[in-house]
Amino acid sequence: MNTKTLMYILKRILLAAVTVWVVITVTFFVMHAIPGGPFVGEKAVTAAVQAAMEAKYGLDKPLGEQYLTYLGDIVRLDFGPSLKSRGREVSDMIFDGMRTSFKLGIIAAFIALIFGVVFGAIAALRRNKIIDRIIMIITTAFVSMPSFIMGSLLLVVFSIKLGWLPANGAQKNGLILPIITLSLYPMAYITRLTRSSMLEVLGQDYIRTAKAKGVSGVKIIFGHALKNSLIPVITYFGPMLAYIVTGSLVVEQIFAVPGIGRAFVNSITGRDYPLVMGTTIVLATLIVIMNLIGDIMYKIVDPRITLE
Amino acid sequence: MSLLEVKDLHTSFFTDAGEVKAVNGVSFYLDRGKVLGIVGESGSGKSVTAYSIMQILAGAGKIVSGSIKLDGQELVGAGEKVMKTVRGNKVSIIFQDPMTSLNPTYTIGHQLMEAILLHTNRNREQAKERAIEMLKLVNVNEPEKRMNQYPYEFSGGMRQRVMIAMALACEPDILIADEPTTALDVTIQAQILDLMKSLQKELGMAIIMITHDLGVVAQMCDEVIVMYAGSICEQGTADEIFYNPCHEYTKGLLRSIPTEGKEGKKLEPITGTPIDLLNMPKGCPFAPRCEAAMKVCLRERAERMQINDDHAACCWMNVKKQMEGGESK
Amino acid sequence: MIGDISDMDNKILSAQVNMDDFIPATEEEKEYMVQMRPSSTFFKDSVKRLLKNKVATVCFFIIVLITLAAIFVPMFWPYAYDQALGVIPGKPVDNTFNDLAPFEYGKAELKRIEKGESVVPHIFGTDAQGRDYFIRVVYGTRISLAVGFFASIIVLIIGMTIGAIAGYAGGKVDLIIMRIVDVIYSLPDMLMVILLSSVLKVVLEGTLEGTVLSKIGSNIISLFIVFGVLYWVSMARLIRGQILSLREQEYVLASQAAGAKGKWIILKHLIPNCFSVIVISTALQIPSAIFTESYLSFLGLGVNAPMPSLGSLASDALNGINSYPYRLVFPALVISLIVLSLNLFGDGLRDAFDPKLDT
Amino acid sequence: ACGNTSDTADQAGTQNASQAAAEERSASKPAEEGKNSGVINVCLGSEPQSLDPAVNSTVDGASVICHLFSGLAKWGADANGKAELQPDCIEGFTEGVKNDDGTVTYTYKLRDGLKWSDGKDLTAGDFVYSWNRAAGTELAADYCYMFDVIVGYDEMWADNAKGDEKLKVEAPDDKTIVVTLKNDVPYWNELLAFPAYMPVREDVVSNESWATDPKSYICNGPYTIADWQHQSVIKLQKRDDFVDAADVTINEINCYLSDDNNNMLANFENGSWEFIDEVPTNEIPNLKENYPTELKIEGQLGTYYICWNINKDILPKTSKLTGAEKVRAEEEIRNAFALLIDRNYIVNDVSKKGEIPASSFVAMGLTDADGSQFYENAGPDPSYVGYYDVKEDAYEANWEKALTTLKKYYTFDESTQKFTDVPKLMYLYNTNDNHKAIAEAVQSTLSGIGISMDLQNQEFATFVETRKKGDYFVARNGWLGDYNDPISFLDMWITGSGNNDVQYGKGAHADVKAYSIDLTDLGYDTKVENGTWAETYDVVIKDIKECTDTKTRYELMHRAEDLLMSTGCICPIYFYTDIYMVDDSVSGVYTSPLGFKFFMHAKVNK
Amino acid sequence: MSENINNEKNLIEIKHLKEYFNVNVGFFKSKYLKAVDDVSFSIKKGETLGLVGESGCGKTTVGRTILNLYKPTSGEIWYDGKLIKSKSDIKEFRKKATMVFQDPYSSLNPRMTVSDIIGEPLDIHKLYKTKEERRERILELMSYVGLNSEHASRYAHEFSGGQRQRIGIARSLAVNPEFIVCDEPVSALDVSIQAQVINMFDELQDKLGLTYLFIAHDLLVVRHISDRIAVMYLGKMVELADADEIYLHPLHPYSKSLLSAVPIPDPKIARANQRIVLSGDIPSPLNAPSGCPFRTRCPYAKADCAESMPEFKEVSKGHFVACHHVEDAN
Ligand SMILES: Nc1ncnc2c1ncn2[C@@H]1O[C@H](COP(=O)(O)OP(=O)(O)OP(=O)(O)O)[C@@H](O)[C@H]1O
Ligand SMILES: Nc1ncnc2c1ncn2[C@@H]1O[C@H](COP(=O)(O)OP(=O)(O)OP(=O)(O)O)[C@@H](O)[C@H]1O
Ligand SMILES: [Mg+2]
Ligand SMILES: [Mg+2]
Repeated sequence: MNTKTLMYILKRILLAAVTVWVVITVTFFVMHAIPGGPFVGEKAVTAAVQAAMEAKYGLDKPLGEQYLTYLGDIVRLDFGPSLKSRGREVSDMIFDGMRTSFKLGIIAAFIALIFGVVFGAIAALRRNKIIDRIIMIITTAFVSMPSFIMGSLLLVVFSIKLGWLPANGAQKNGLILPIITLSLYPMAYITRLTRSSMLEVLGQDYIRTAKAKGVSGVKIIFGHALKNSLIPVITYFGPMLAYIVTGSLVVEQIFAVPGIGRAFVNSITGRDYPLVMGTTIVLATLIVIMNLIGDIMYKIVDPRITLE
Repeated sequence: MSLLEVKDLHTSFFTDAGEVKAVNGVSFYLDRGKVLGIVGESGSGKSVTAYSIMQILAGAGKIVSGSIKLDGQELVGAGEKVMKTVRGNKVSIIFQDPMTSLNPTYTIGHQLMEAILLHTNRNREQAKERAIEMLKLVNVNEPEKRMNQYPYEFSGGMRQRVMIAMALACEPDILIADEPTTALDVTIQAQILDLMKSLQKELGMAIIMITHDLGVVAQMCDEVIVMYAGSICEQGTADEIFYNPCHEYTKGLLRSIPTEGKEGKKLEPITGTPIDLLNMPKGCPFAPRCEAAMKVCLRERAERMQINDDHAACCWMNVKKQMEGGESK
Repeated sequence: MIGDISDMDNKILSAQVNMDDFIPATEEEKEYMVQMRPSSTFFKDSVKRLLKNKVATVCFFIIVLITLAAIFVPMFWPYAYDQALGVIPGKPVDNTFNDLAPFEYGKAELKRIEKGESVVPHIFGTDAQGRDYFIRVVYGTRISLAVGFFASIIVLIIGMTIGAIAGYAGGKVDLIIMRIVDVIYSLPDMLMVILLSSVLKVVLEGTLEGTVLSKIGSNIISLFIVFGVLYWVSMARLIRGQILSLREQEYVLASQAAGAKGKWIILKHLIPNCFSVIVISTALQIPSAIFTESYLSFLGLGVNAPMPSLGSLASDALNGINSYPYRLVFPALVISLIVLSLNLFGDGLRDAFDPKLDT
Repeated sequence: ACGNTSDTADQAGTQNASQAAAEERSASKPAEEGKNSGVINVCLGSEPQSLDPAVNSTVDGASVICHLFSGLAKWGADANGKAELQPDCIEGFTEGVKNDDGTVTYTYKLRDGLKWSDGKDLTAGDFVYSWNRAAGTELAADYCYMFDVIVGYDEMWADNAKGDEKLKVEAPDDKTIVVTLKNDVPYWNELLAFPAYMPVREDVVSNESWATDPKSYICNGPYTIADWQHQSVIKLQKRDDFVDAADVTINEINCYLSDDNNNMLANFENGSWEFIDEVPTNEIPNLKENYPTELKIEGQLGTYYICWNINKDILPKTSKLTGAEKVRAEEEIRNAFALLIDRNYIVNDVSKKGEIPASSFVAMGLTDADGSQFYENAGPDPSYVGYYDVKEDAYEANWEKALTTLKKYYTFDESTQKFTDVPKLMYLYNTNDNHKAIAEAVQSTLSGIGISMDLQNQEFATFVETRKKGDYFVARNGWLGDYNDPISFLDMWITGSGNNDVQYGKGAHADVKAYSIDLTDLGYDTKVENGTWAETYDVVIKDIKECTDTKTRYELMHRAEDLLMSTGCICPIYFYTDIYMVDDSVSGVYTSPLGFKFFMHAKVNK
Repeated sequence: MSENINNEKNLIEIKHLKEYFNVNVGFFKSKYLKAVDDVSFSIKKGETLGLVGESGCGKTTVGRTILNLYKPTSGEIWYDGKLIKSKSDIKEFRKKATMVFQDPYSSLNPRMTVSDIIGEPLDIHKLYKTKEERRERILELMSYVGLNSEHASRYAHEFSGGQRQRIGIARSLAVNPEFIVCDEPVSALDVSIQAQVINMFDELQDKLGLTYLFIAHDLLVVRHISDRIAVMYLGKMVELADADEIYLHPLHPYSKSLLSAVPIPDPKIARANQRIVLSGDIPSPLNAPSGCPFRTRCPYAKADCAESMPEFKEVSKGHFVACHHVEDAN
């Protein structure tokens, strides 16, 4: 990596920091603007308890002051304690959630990538043949099936009816079903993407050049066409990875996986302000970083791209 | 026996709209060490003829009939295995557009070495040496450094030279140059043509030079084929074609070039638009645009007629002339 | 070499040819030879090409069929979507209507059948409340199609406008818009939706009173607003990318040379040429809007019960997936059918409207 | 060392009895002959917000805590395997000693051999510390009000409190606890078994996050936390040095954490878990059929009800009624609406958990002065239970009655059999399948007679706030009691209460003078005619709280409920039940009236 | 230099035109790409000025900058004695000066009908009152360039390259311009079609009295159509003279090699022709050599060539050249 690229990355990180700051600000004020608070429940706590809690967590101060305090804490990487899970540090909770979601997401993303690219390449090669049709129909079905339906069906079939796999993420092999559920949509998407870009690449002049050199069919696909047709896949892969590793509420819920997605949603429904903020910051950071990584991968695959 | 014999080649594209007869009965021979020019307007089937020889037609394209013999070996229907040994090894091709014909995501070195590794017994080290040697041969400066660069870092002229280097790396018997200089400037074009000429002499290979620039043909070729709408309308040595054109299309082509002495005067273009290959008329395909078209031209295609030893054409005018002039030939 | 092509004998066809043939041909005769392809427009051509694409045509008809069914079936179907069949005013609720499997009947209906009356069957069964599930799916389809369609249009219009402006203007404008897009992308949408839903409810309820819009329901309108505020970003990104490359085309410059301004160029040149991308991503946008609706209804937006949407039917069916799997299967099937058809039709449309794609 | 032998013997006797009973059962059932595996996999819900006994406010958290801590009392199993209040750390329950000022003092002796899980001795001082901590402003726990029966609590929370106020609970020595209550509290022993009353050690809890990490989690109950994967699983390990370790039959409890009912059921059905605390509503009919012995339904101290916003007009626009007349009319209308609802249908076919149709607010399970059910004694008419007859066969009569009432105030179109001028109702509920289904059932019933009702759902926190602020017309509601005393259902409706969602005495209602109360027959001089809510209801509640005579106190509570129900703003639907599933291989799981689950004495036959 | 041009009226005058593109080459660092560097010339009414040079030397940029499609970095553009400066000037100017684009394929919007393409400038400048008037004007334009009315409703992809170029020309004629920048209008065409288009330019000039800036790299074509020819190299103008003069007596070494490199379609001449084959590639305009830009490939380059850019001076009447060593080269 040359200095130019390094400088580019620095610049992007700077921009990302600004983006994250804006996200923090907006989220902070929106969070306090929405109805409900951390200490409400079906049973109201007494006003005195509420006041005591608010004083304890500094929620009684003016919002502007709270915001500044929070910014100060964030700069020191102090995410504060959770308001709902008393005694737990937000950073620990995020770390716990991220660990699982990351594992899940990365595996699912790469399964999606590998299978998607392979299936896409096969479909492109056998264009309009029966295998292409089958792949396209299946992938379209996957793309059109939302994950909560997919996940539930998988749960019923493999866990209840067949009993092959556990239904709970905490058990042995418990992550297999969530990973499958998580990877199906991106896999189908990547398959379609790969197929169409592969078809386009196969029509390019340089493929003809390779053929004229005497390179054989398979080698053309994997040696020449693949790398070029991966470019749109990579544009998709960066943000997709960001989304998938930041946790999918649906999948985590259905399979009881202790991921960040669930924690995040619970934090919002429970108005656990520090956790909402912490997770938002981490997720936003991840998204911008993943986008950046996507752009860098872009550069690796396509040397023509100048990062500017 | 000639190095390459193409006999009555028919190639079509089967599209949704119908069969596009891109090549329609093309025959010619090519001997070692000769330069054969193929001219004709855009869409007349020059490239498709070349691609048919190498069998690298786009998806919908197929050789319908005819025979292509290379060194006596029949290529039509020979299968991929045979073709793999032919392509890049015995027959190489340089494409029209150097900008898009190199894979943008691989280094020049990688692409050069690929052909060498494929067709020779060299190991990577040797292949690299050979590639550098080839780059030197085509006057690319600092070849070692260039090996690791990507096509986008090269200028058009340099890319075309890389294409030539690639084509020549395995010392093919035949080099097909499909409009190798159309995308380039005249001064660069001159460099490239010079280079090709000298390499051809050095290596003794045959060249098929496809172009629609008659100037290039005049400069480079021994023999010339003039194509129109998928078939050959005239064939002969360069001198014969230029000084004694015997087909109305060739004549029109030569007339429409702005040359010295025509300044201020109107050019004489060939009027009309090219024929639609999907609806080929029965008669001579050029007839609708031909000033001298006769009744028979509309009805029937003229057979090939030998004008002299070095010259043949398919034009009823020649028949007419012959009939009028009797033995004047 | 040319001379010695031995096997290409040069017959001279003097026998068959007479001198009359060598009279110059007239212009008309020449003209006659040139058969121009019949004049047709780009649009007609495209439609022709589209009709040739069997898959796309079939899909188109499926979509039309589903849409028509969603519109017209409720008009003659004897059951209403919110009619709990067991409820008879003044009588305890008849629970035999609940949880019927497809083609089963409630007790009262069985009696009527015994008496020889004909009863329209519950072809999808009934739900836990004793409501005819078929009509609920039909209604859900209607709502979901409407939501999917309008939400996509809103997303399309906003995303397209902003994306086009960013892409065309470039520079600082682009930078700022894209940063806004980044921010919206990373904001927790759940939080935003909760805020919007509580704000919009208050604002809309007052202003809609008495207008036509109040009929549609403030919830659905705020749903559309949420789409307009939050979900346009990916469309904007996509369009921007397209416009960035399209604006380098020479015809844009040509238009500029003729004195055209930005708006003209965007509307006349750039957007029409993003067509294929727009079609494809809109086809994908519709299902995602359908599901976003069901997710939003969880947060208090979306359609109000008992009005169903396909998304809410599907998510309700999860509670009971073991006992009544078909309650998930029917709406899921309709969704998949719609999405599948839209996708394949979108593919066909793109191909048909791409003049360069000729094979 | 200093223990009351007879008490201990008593306890041993009970144990023997229950053991014998268990043996008897196992003998009769050959399937249970196999050995107890000692490991049970359960799912009580999602991750508890806290396992600090003072802080926890959830039922599932409390269940876990009950396995980790021993309080002065506990919910043990009686001979039939039912929950029963038993002394735990103390040698036995004692009678309180009445003081002159009406306060009551209890003295308890701790048993021998009580140890913390790190081996240190448990002392009476630990209890003193923990109770003060749990009640105090410093911690500000949700359940701090559980200590308001103890003298000193009010001072702690007074506006001018200095922060060093203490409860009147003392430890004269390491084994003795002396506590003084404001008055005689019937449910005192129950409180002693409540998690908030369980001991924690000062040095342990000085680390704020002590209750989140197994390493710092020091407890005194039968189990310790062996492993805690947050959001995933909590593994409890039996403590061998626990004083009653011999009674503990399960060595390992794996508490899986899931918040998805389908997921729980899936794990139950495929045999991974032996106990789940929740099931998807729509599966219940089939589960009842397929798992008749495994699906269990228990009573719970709670009422599901619909509440009206008392400040919303429900009379037609044309109505000219004002003042008390208007209030009367509205009360009549609301009560008529309550009669329209088919509660048996809702219970049997909508929520399906075996709930009991309710016609009064104070929940089933709360006892009256004489030990009978409070709800059975409620209402004006002894021929039926509660304020209206909710038996299945009374429905049609109810309907007619309601219709007659409604026709008094609204226009009824005889041809369509529909009301034409009932204002549009807006029914607010929070997103949840069951709430939605009930709302839909109510809606379709009403629409049959032309009353249109819009359903509006909101996400939970928004919903709670909206309801609390009174931004609604009709809303679903529910209340779970924390101990067996009707007051916990009644004091929430006083004007100043945070749970007063109906808005009694708030807003416009503050000045409405329409309520009457006459307590002179009970020896009070309270007699108000057409007073405000504050002048009537608030006064009754105050009287109840100060009342030391049990019988009068309960009578007062019935009066309060009468007043409450007369407004018609509270429309009870059903009394909650607790539904859960236990695998057939497991025996000996029981549940407390508050829904806490106990596994320590169970046997798993796998 | 305007005083050097004949006293006939100059329609357009370019003075010291510079067009620098800002190109990013790193973080915070951007470089100027001098696409056009100090170019001055003028065109008389009714005259055709040919502009030749290698690819990337800035021909297109000159053409576009004249039409204000790029904002000039510096320099002045005078049209009909008026300096073009303000926005309203530009708007008026665009009705008088139009452009024909290099690539007949990409310069026509694939999703517009021919009549819409041709009618676009009319629409933009609102040059008609009724729909009918617009239609008639479009048909008139189409007949100018030899397209018939039935083509009007077709789309560009249905036409051959020559026909497309005609559409482009018709579009440029729509506003009744006086001056047209023809940016390599025939480079993408076949010789036989090329001749048709060139003839058309000739005819239109005769008929409408148009003035052309004719950009090309094919010297044969340029010579055929131009009255005067300017030669550019790397953003600078190196030679300017009458067409015949430059063809017969090129002075600048670059012009010479350019002329000699043109392949002559006559085998005998071609074989006999002594071409001046230049070595090396065209330097990148981002790193243009110091001094005379051509020195890196120039056979006559001397030390002083690296030091200063030679002055663009008139060596004989109407013949300008920028070379330190004109004498050596000849
Ligand atoms: N893939 C294809 N599908 C359908 N038709 C094709 C295809 N490739 C070429 N053709 C048709 O075949 C004919 C001959 O094309 P070819 O490329 O050989 O022309 P050419 O003489 O090389 O022209 P140019 O000078 O423009 O390169 C053309 O009319 C073209 O339309
Ligand atoms: N918009 C632009 N931004 C940056 N550089 C540009 C831009 N347009 C042109 N250039 C650069 O300016 C130089 C001159 O380009 P120009 O298009 O004027 O050349 P040209 O002589 O017309 O070439 P051709 O014969 O290939 O059309 C080139 O190096 C080109 O890369
Ligand atoms: Mg070609
Ligand atoms: Mg140019």
